[in-house]
Amino acid sequence: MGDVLSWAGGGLVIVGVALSVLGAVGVLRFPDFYTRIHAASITDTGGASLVLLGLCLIAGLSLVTLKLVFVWVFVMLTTPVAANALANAAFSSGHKPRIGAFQIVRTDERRKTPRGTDQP
Amino acid sequence: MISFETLHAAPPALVAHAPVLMVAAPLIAACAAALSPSARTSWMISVTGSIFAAWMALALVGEVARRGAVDYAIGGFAPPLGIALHIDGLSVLMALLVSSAGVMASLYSGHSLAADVRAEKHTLFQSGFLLCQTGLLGLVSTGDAFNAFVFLEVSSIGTYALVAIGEKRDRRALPAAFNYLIMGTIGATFYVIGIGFLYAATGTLNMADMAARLATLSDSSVVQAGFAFVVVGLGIKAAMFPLHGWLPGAYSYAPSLIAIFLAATATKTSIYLMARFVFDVFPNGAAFGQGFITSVLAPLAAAAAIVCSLQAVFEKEIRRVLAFSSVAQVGFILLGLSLASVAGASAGLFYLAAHALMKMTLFMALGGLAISLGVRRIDELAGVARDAPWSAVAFGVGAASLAGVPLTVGFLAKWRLIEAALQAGQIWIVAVLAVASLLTLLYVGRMLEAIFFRPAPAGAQRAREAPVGVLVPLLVLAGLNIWFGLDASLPEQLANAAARALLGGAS
Amino acid sequence: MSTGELLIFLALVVPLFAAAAIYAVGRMPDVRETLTIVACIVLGVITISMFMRVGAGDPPVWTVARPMAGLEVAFRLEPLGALFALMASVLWGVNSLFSIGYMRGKREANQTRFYMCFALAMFAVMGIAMAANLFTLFIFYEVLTFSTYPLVTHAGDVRARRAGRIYLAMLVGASLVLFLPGIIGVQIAAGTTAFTPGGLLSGRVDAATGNALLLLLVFGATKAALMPLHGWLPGAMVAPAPVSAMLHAVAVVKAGVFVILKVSAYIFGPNLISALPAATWLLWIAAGTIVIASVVAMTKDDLKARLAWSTVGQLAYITSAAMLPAAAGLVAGGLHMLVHAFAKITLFMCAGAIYVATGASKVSEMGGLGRSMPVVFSCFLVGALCVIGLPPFAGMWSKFLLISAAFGTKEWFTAAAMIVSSLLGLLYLAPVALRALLPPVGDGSPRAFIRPGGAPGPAVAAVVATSIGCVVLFLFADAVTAYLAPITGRAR
Amino acid sequence: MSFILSHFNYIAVATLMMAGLFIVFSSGNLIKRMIGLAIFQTSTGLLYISLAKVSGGTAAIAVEPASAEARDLASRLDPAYVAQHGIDGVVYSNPLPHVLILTAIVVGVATLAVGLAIAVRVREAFGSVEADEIEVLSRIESTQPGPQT
Amino acid sequence: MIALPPSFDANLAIDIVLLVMLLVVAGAIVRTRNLLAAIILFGIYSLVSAVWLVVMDAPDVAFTEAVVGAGISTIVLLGAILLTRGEAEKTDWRRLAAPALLCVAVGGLLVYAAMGLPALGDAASPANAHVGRAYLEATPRDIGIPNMVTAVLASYRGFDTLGETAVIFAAGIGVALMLGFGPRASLAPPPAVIGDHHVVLRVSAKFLIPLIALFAFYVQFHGDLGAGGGFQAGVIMAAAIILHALVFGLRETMAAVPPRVARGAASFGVLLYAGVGVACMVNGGGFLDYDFLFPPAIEKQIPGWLLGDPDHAHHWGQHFGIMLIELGVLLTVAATMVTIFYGFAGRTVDAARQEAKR
Repeated sequence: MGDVLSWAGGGLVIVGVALSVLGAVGVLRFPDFYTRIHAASITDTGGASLVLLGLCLIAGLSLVTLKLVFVWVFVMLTTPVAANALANAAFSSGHKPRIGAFQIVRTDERRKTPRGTDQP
Repeated sequence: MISFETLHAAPPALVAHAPVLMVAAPLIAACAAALSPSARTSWMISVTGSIFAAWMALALVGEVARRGAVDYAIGGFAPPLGIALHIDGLSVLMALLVSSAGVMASLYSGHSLAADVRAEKHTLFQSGFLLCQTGLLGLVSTGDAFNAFVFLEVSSIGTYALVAIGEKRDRRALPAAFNYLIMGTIGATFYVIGIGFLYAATGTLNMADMAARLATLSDSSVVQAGFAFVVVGLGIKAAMFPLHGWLPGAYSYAPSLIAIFLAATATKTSIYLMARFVFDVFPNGAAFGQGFITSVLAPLAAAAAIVCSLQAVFEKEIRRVLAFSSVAQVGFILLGLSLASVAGASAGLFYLAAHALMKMTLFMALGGLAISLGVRRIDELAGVARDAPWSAVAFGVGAASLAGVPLTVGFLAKWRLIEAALQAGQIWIVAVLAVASLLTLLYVGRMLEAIFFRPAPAGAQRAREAPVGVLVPLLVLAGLNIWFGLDASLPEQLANAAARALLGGAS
Repeated sequence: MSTGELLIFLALVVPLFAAAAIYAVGRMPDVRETLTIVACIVLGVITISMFMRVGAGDPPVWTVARPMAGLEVAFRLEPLGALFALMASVLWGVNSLFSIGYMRGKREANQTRFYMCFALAMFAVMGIAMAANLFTLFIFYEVLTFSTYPLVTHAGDVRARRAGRIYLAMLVGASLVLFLPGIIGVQIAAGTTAFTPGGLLSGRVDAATGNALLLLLVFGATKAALMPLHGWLPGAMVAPAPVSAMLHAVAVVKAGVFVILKVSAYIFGPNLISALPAATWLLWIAAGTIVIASVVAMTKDDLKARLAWSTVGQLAYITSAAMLPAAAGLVAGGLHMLVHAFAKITLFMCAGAIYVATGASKVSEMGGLGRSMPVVFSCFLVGALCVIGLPPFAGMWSKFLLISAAFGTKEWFTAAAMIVSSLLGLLYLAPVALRALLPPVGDGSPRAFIRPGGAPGPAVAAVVATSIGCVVLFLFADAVTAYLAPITGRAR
Repeated sequence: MSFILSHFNYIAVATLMMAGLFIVFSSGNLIKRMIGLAIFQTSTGLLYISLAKVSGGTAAIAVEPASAEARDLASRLDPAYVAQHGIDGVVYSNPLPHVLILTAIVVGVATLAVGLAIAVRVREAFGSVEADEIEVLSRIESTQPGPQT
Repeated sequence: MIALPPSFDANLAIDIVLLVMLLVVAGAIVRTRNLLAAIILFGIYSLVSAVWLVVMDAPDVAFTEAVVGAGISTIVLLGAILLTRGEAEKTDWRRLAAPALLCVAVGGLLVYAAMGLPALGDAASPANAHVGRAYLEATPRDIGIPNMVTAVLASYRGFDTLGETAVIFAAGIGVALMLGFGPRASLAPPPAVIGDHHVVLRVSAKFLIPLIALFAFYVQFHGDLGAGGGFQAGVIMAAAIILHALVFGLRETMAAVPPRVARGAASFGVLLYAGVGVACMVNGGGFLDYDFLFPPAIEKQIPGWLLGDPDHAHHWGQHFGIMLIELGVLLTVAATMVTIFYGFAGRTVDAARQEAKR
């Protein structure tokens, strides 16, 4: 029984790590800022959650598991907010996405001095 | 001759804890000063703390004279597990020096600080000054190598900012302080690396234990590297000759209170620690130790004495002259120590104390003048003797002492150095001392000529006599220069005891 | 406090007090100068009584302070010192008289500082005269240097400042680099530096150490202007005439040779001196100095410069006297120190008087001046002959003793040098007076006075007094030698 | 080879120290120099920690003797080794250097803060944080008389 | 060289990999001239070394390195470049020769020493055999708390830690003296543009800040059982306050925690620490000898169940002593970090000119 759990846990950890690697690649390869933080936050949420879940399974039901859950909650609270804040800051400083056709017309556009988008 | 055995300065209950109280008092005072509501109170707290520390140091003088050495195990854990304070003749000399310098400086600061520091910063300034004092006192009293590093940093970190405060008068204080911080930190880190290697070799941090274990070791590469790093690190802190680049700036542009205190104590305590390692921690037989003393320390010290005196001769700004002379005088002290004989060490330590005294007098006199006068270049001092006779006389006494004029303590100090060198048969050291003294005479003469024999140029700003709160400690210091020149038995006894403690009575 | 100690104390305190008082009343010239004179008289009385007291029983040693173990600030009465003190104080009195006349005549600035430093210099001289050990002597030696520095730079212009710097650099420099190590060497060798009759070091040092110490101490006493360390003395002639007269004929230079005499008599002692080769070397150097200085003196047209160079030569006499391997040399040296002081101060004061009166400072300008100021020039003649060593002037005795001592110890070289330089003296000193008093026919009319009434009265009086002294000493020379006898270490 | 492996830490730490020191000495920018200083100090810590490592040891947090965890830890090592170097059945790493380095890190951050504060003031006073420019400005300053007070 | 236990190889592998990463990062910092990049890289450097420290069985140090190196240091550095605005100038290679030689000399000495050092992990090396082992043996007997690092830190070498606290305090004073006075920057909160884009931040911050504070206390009081202690807790507490300032603006934070109060708290922390030492002294022990923290009369009154081990009565002094001084450390560290942050965050670039006007 415990054996199965630990195997499953190991699997989840591996998947999580794979996701993180993908995220890292994305950060390097994606064309512009917004897509990159998307990739980065995948690393945080997806990767981290799977790894943590796997570890929970390995550890079984104990104090460690509880701590891991806390960690997970904390990650879930912080990383999306951080990503949001980054994107928000970038956008409100007039930073345009380079892919996709959508535009948001802002009332306070004029007050912003648009900066050049950063080239990868 | 008074004998210190009969000196019972404090009640036994206090004496029992004097080693640690000496360190804790300024620390607690520092916190109190930071909490205190007004500049005045913070000044009073600072004076009180310094005086208490000095009192404890005095009590220890008697105790050490009676018992040889005092060990105090912090937290009741015997070394090497716990940290122990080890107070012997040498530490007590340094402690007395530092704490009394602290008393003088803090007394002086009462009427002079306003000229250097904004009123709203006084409480924090005094607090930082007390922390600096704490660090130096801890440094000289601890018997634990790493603990020494901690206190070295306590004093340094406080000092960096305090030096930088000088920018109110001269903005060059800022880069000077930054430079000081970089060099000081590198020095401290080198020291830590050295201690790390010594720890790897001996597995202990307590100096006595370390010495005992090193005596049984052969000179492994680890021990040698440890020695090198410790000495270089402390050499930077002590402004040993090629590593003295940071000192002139730091001394010249610091607020006068800090300049006074640093000039009297900062480099000296590092010299103290270096001497501890070279003579105490490392077995006297250690080949590289002896080799270092004879073929590195002595030549460098001689070079310092000559080269930096020359730099002082050609320097225009008066505080920089004094700063360079400090580096040169460090050379004198190290020359004395490099004789590696009790007489030599005693002479060197006597010179150390004397130099602290004279430099304090000089910097304090300048500080007193700087209240009314933007003292920067020497020729700006022309005619000061007329406008501020007392300060001028005090400065003259300090300068005479620096030049080694008879009947001042400086003369006796030089006398003892030359005597020790002759006894050791080191004629070349005598020659170096003589030449360096000559150069000293040159730059001292330039300053005195400006102050006493040149009329103030028309239209120049005129000096005013320093306020009485400055004059009192100033004249006390000048008087001490003379008194110890007439009867040097006190510092002589202390220096001899210290030298014996350092070299274990072996000559 | 015994009488001896009291006397020493007073001899030290009176000049100090005088200095302080002079500074205090600086505003009022008359009071100031009266004070100086009074101080001179009091000091004279004190020194005379000390002079008398030396004979009486064991000389008291008075220890004032003990800065470190083995180092003492101590004083002691002994013949040589008492003689030096007496001479200095008497001549100080005369010279003060002169300087009052001179300074007023020239309307010099900073007169208060002038008189104060003079008093301080006297304080230093008293200390040197009565020092009981080398350490004390060194202290006052330095005090003398520093207290006379303002006098040398009195003019305050660039030239005077440069001369002052050389003065300080050479005197203090040599005393730090040579004298101090020498003293410390003595301290290490003997454990003390006390002056002991018969020689402190005799039997305590080997030849090599002895040589080294002797050279260090003799050359360290740069005030004796032994070549090659003589450069400061001619340079210091930028000072006003009274300064040259007092300091560079009496106080400073005599302090130098006094130190050498003391070192020779009490530190090494005649026996050790005669044993050390270094003494012989010094004899040769001194002889060289004597001749060279005389030759240079002849080439100088400036009167004060000429006198200065002759001083260099005469000092070398005393140095060689101290180095002669005969006890008699010491006595002769002491006598010559006294005599030369009187003679040379006369000459300098005459030069000053002439300068005040006529503004003439060059020998070539003085032809025929004797007509207008006969007294001064005849005094100059007296002084000159006294220096040269002709009867009936005291110079004769000292030179006679010196030369005979040199012959007696078969130091032909020294003897010859002394004789030659005396003859040269005839050529460079006597003519100055003679050409002034009886100018060759056809020499143009002499310079007029730049100061109405010629030389000031006090100045002339001072000159006359010292020249009389030259004659009087001729009569009492043997008394002096008898008085100095004990310094040779033998009971009289 | 095994020597290289067993001393790799020290070599690496030495290199890191050199890197930090190099930044301090080579860079003219005050901020960059502070960064270099911080790296230098941190790597000193690494040296100490490397000294404190004990093979097969665990962090110096006492494990209840004969607890499951203790047994688990012991099971990975050969008993002789545990008997020789363990404290009732558990091998710990050396806590002392850890303590020292905790202190050193604190000192490091203190230095960093003060140094940066001074650097900021330098920028305010001289308008630059480049050592060369400050040097030039200071030399000009040294020729001027003291400020009227 | 002793036979390596099997579990060591994996450790060694991770150890080497991490060290190589550190080397790479350090190299990058040497090369870059963009200060912002250098700072971020420095943060990474600290994080990697923190991981490495965990591998080296030094969780406490790792914890500290993470909160300090990656946390506070980075914040301070960012504040500094905001106020100095700079990119490092290029220094030509000739100017690099001397420093390079110097570093090579130092490095040579280091390597020379390293050759003589015992192998990594040698349990018999003097460093691990002498005093280090003595602590492991003595701690259960003398102190009676599981985390031996805390025991050594707070009790055996409590004097060091007192000094360390003083250092922090001194740094706070230094920064306050440099930057804490004179005209302040605009304390207004970030401009709330139309359709407040910061709403997410605000809400989550309101949620997070108490959590962080709670965590700080956990670290504080868990310090003698596991990794953690006053220092880490202090930094975390400061982080909570700094977060508040970042999100809600400096003015609100300074209203909540005025600079004077922060400085006072810092000095009070040191005072508390030293006070404990003096109290032990008054009760007849040595300085910082916690066994004498309570006079026996009071010690009897303490109920046995309080610390769960009635049999070790004499350890209560140690327990309470460590608790108190860790509290002092917490106060000083937190308050000082906040003071430092105030100093940098509250400074305007042209402060000097304005100050000159005063």
